[in-house]
Amino acid sequence: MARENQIKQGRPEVIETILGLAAQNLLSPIILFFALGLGAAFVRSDLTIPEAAAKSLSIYLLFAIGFKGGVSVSAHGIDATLILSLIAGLILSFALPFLAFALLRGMTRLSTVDAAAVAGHYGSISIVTFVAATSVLQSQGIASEGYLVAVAAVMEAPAILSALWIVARFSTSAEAKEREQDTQGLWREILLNGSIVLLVGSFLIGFLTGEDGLKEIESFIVSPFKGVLCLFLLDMGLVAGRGLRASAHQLRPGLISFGILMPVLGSAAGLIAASLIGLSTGGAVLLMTLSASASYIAVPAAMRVALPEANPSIYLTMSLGITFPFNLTLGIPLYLSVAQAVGG
Amino acid sequence: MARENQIKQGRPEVIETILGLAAQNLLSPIILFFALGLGAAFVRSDLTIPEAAAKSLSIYLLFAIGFKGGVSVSAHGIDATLILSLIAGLILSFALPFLAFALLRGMTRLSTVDAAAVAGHYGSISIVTFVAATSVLQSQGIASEGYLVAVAAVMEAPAILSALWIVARFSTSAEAKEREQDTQGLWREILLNGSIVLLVGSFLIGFLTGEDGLKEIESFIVSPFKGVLCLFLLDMGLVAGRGLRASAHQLRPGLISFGILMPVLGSAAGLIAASLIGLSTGGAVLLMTLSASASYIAVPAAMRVALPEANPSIYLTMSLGITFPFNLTLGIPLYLSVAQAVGG
Amino acid sequence: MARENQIKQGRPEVIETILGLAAQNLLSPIILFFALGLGAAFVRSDLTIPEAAAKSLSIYLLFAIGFKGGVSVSAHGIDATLILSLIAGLILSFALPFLAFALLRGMTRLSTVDAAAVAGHYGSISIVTFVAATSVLQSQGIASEGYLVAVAAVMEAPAILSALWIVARFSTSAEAKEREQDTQGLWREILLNGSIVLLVGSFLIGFLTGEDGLKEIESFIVSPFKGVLCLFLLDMGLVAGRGLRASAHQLRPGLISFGILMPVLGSAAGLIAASLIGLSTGGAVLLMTLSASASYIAVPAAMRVALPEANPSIYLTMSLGITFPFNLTLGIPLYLSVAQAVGG
Amino acid sequence: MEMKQAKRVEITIEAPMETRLTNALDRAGVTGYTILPVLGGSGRSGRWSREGQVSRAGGMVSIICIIRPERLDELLEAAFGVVERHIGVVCVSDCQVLRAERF
Amino acid sequence: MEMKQAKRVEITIEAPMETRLTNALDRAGVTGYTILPVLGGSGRSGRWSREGQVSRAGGMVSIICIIRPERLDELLEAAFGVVERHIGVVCVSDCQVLRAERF
Amino acid sequence: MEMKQAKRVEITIEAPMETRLTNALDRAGVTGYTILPVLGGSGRSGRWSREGQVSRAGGMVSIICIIRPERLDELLEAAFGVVERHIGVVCVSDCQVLRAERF
Ligand SMILES: Nc1ncnc2c1ncn2[C@@H]1O[C@H](COP(=O)(O)O)[C@@H](O)[C@H]1O
Ligand SMILES: Nc1ncnc2c1ncn2[C@@H]1O[C@H](COP(=O)(O)O)[C@@H](O)[C@H]1O
Ligand SMILES: Nc1ncnc2c1ncn2[C@@H]1O[C@H](COP(=O)(O)O)[C@@H](O)[C@H]1O
Ligand code: NA
Ligand code: NA
Ligand code: NA
Repeated sequence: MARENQIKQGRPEVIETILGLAAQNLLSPIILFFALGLGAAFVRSDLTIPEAAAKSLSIYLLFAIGFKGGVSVSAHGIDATLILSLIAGLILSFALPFLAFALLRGMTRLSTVDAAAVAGHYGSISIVTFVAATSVLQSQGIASEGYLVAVAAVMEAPAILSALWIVARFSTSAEAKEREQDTQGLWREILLNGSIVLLVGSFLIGFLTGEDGLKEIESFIVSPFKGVLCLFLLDMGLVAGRGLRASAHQLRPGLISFGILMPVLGSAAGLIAASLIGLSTGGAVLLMTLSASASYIAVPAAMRVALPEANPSIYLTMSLGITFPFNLTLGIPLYLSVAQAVGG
Repeated sequence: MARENQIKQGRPEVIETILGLAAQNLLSPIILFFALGLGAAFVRSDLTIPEAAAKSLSIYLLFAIGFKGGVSVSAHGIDATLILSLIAGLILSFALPFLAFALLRGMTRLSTVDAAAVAGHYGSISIVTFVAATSVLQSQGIASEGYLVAVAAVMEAPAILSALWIVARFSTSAEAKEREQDTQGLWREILLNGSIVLLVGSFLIGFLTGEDGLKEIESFIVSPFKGVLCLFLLDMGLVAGRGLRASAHQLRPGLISFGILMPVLGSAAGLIAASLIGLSTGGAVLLMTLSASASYIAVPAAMRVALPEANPSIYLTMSLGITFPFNLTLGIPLYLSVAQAVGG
Repeated sequence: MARENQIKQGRPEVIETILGLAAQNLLSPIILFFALGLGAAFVRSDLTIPEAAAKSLSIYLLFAIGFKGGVSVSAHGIDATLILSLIAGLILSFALPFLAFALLRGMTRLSTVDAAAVAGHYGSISIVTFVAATSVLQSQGIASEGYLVAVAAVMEAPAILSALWIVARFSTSAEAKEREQDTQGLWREILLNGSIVLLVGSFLIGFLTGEDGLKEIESFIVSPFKGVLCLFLLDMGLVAGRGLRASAHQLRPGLISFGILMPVLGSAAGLIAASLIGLSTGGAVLLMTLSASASYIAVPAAMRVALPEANPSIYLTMSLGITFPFNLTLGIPLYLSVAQAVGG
Repeated sequence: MEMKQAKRVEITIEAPMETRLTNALDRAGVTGYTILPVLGGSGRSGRWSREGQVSRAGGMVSIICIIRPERLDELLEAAFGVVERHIGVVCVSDCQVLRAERF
Repeated sequence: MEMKQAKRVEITIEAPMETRLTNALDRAGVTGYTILPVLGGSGRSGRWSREGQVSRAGGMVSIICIIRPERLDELLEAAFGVVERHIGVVCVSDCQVLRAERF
Repeated sequence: MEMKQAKRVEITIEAPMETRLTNALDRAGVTGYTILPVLGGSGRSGRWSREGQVSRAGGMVSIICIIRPERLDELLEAAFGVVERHIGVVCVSDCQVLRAERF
């Protein structure tokens, strides 16, 4: 007992906070439903959320998160940091793939194309991770800038460009030419992909209609939100679990380490950006989470079109099977503690 | 400033009210999500609401609107105008296609069959337009008769009969005979189509269970209603936008003018009927809206079976691409102002 | 009037209560929507709930009912009767198919395989019937043990084993061998089937997160529950009605009588078990309802794999077309009255 | 495996005509068919896609019918009566079936 | 375009049997197939339709398998072991494929 | 019934490539095709199933194209340009069509 106390006192306070937060976080229904999905997939249960339902859940999340972000901006007004945050998001999304690519070349034996494809995912973002972070902030009573939803939208696509640029740098000119032809039309597809349009559109509508608009649809997008999120995370758990089961043999230690190291480094980059801009602690946590998270919707689709020779099971497993659960369980509490330690 | 005031005073008050209402209406989340859908379709975003989700949204709307209508009738009791309203609905639905057909022959160069098919759509109704009108009334605090939901149901089908009758009048007897064979079974299909059965069934259940029943399911059908409507209108916007983009070349000026003139004339017919029956101002607005709106669910399906030679892209574009947005944005505020001017 | 009073006084009080409850029950929106579905199917309306929507509704129900069950156990604590109830559920599910098989051999001319397949359905349970009983208890203000949700999960599968055992007893050894091969893997499929995993998983999560967890997702799983149930029962009505229409010719009087007698006998077995365990009146009603109800999800799927020569239209029609509506309308009020008469 | 020669008929037709076609097939004694959903397509009446249909009028289905060769004409006769005035495609190919007694 | 002769096997079977069938195919070394959803159908056991099924037992799927002609018998053997006691249809036709090295 | 010889081309391809393929077909003058949904499958890149995809990148579709025999090469040329670097299957079979003037 005495010894335990000693050890406890020996631990830096930050780690304690992280563990406390993580423990609390791990017992939230959201995480538990993700775990249920993972578990059901591992034991090969036939539990599935119908595809149309999963798509509808994600439409609901984008609709609700976008709208609420817009309302919050309309309530607090546009300030200078908004523009700066958007620019920071752009730069982070462009830059992080290069960091990821360098790490991957050092830590793993992936081919250039596979490494570039994976790198592209880590520059982009996962909106559900963002939502989970928002929900942790909320439960801790920490405020954040509403426009970070718009930053999330801005960060979806640029990383794809970086990934393609990396590949182009390393391919023969013939291959690159062929690829260029294929990527005709890809840009409009990426920039106008459904999730971005819905998120930005809902954000603008929320901004235009403000608190009055929110009042009209509050009982659709605010009160049931957490429950819907539970179902969505159940589905994510199922998908991640099935992906992990199918691709477990490809998960060399180097890849796994990357999947945990990269979000931590990404969050550090996000923290620096947040400090430079002057975001609130909550805002810093969200920008860190965005930087730390990896895409599993927009980027994979773009990669199938532009880099079909990259192996989808590698990038999907990394993003959904390693980094997503890491962020959800340990990452977000970590980012929060660090931001509080730095910011407070 | 002085001049502006002068001009302002010169304008009839009704127009001012319409414009005020329209401006207010245009900034409601419902309209803005419709616009988002239109916009996303125009820029060729791949945003889509899964088919099953869109069908579910429409089942929810019919369920909720029917039930609430029934409860409201059970609360206020059945009065003589209920029967009269149902009869008026029947007559309007039968008669409006003849007006529409005459206009189309005058204003456009559509073939008999195409003109008859379009005409059939304008006798029938659009339940979402009806819902949007209800929601405008609500936000203005104007009461209306709950049984107009039943009138909506009654108006769905008769227009189809008129359209077929018009075609029969103008076709050779051989063709007409063949058609008759095809329309065997069509009647039961139309009268028992899912939307009518669900709307009328929910209405009756709402009527039977009354306020007690409503209390049990209120937090499912009342509070989230507007939010669901937003998603539904997003989908309608997407569909209308895609239809318009695909069929823009068929939209001659004559057709466009018809798509705006016809609802206005229809609403006038609805207003006359409402005055004769003695509906409240709110009820008059709803009957006007029903008369002004055009079908895009029941009638197109019937036309594909009974008049396959009619071009579906014409009638769907007219109904969904021209008249629906017109009613949603300008039409309903117009009908409300006129009804208030006449009724008040 | 005097005579009516006399007759009324002549009736045993229990019957009066049943009829009163049944009348009240018959006017609940839940039952009326089931009736609407039945009616729509009988008149051959094309009203359908999209498959993905129906699956989503059932996922929602399992999620909500499991979670609420878990929360209620965490609130009231685990007591000795919990274990006893689970054991009782196991025994009932194993035993009831033998009773059902004996009755079927006596009352109908079904083949061994068909009779065994039907018998298997009656040992298992219908979660919607359970939910309907919960909802009747609620509206009567009668409490019940939350862990009966777990008993429901436990009762899903054992009956399948009994059905297969019955068939094995009566088949030649060659056939049985072949069957065994087929049933390899069947067990893991049954025990890990989606409904069981979701129900048990949600129960555990509800138990772990308790009232705090419930508060977070209350407005998703508690307030809209009844409304969602209405839509689900509309779908059940449609499916049951279409099944009945297609298989009406197979419904000999013997089968119909069995479909009503068996649940009553099952509920008696449930009542005895409940008394032995010492469940509350509400708990007794729920255990009676579970025993009385017949499966239409887990068992049919297992039967198609393990007993493909059994006619699915017989067991589905019995379970969904006869026993489900009987329980929903008359059964539950009957079980409630009996439990009150015995328990009070 | 013993296989028998048969014909595979694939009819793509608008969804509101589905029941009419299957009823016509039933009347012609053709009681075996499988209905596949269609996501979208293109033809003389333009492109269309299921996602992006408010109206059920817009969708199509594809009906596959495997039949003994000698019964093909009857089937086509029956199908043509329904398809005739409507958009859609009828395509026949040769195939072989297991368990020929079922057809 | 260089094309090679192949066989196209189409197996329509109840959904709960899907995994059993694909596992049997895998065991027989057949690792290429595509699974299509089925909306409804009709056969000796009557009409059915996917919308209007509470139970997943009711649905069917159609499994398309393109295979080199010399491997057909193996495939049919494996499939027949699963399909034998169940309802469903097996239909084989000739076809030609691009990129023959994939099969 | 008067029938005419035709070719039935079935291309199974990843969903994100669908528009590219149909655009290529359109450019090659092939304006008639039908798109079927695919539930799952298996191939050299492993098994997959539609339920259990977060990303729309994962799904596939099957495009059926009925065409006059003399136009087959053009179609294959166009399709191959798109399919070449991607996973997927192209399978051609003979068929006969009613209302041949439509193709
Ligand atoms: N050549 C074709 N090959 C495959 N499907 C076709 C073809 N032509 C038409 N279709 C299908 O039939 C529908 C109607 O065609 P159409 O009558 O030409 O407008 C199209 O939307 C396609 O789904
Ligand atoms: N001749 C056929 N052509 C196409 N599909 C068939 C045929 N016969 C049966 N089927 C399909 O197989 C299922 C079961 O058939 P059965 O075993 O005859 O009841 C049917 O529901 C159809 O989907
Ligand atoms: N031999 C085959 N028969 C039918 N479909 C196939 C075959 N091979 C591949 N496919 C389909 O094409 C997809 C990609 O195949 P692959 O490129 O081999 O990974 C698979 O998931 C299947 O849906
Ligand atoms: Na990132
Ligand atoms: Na109208
Ligand atoms: Na039971």
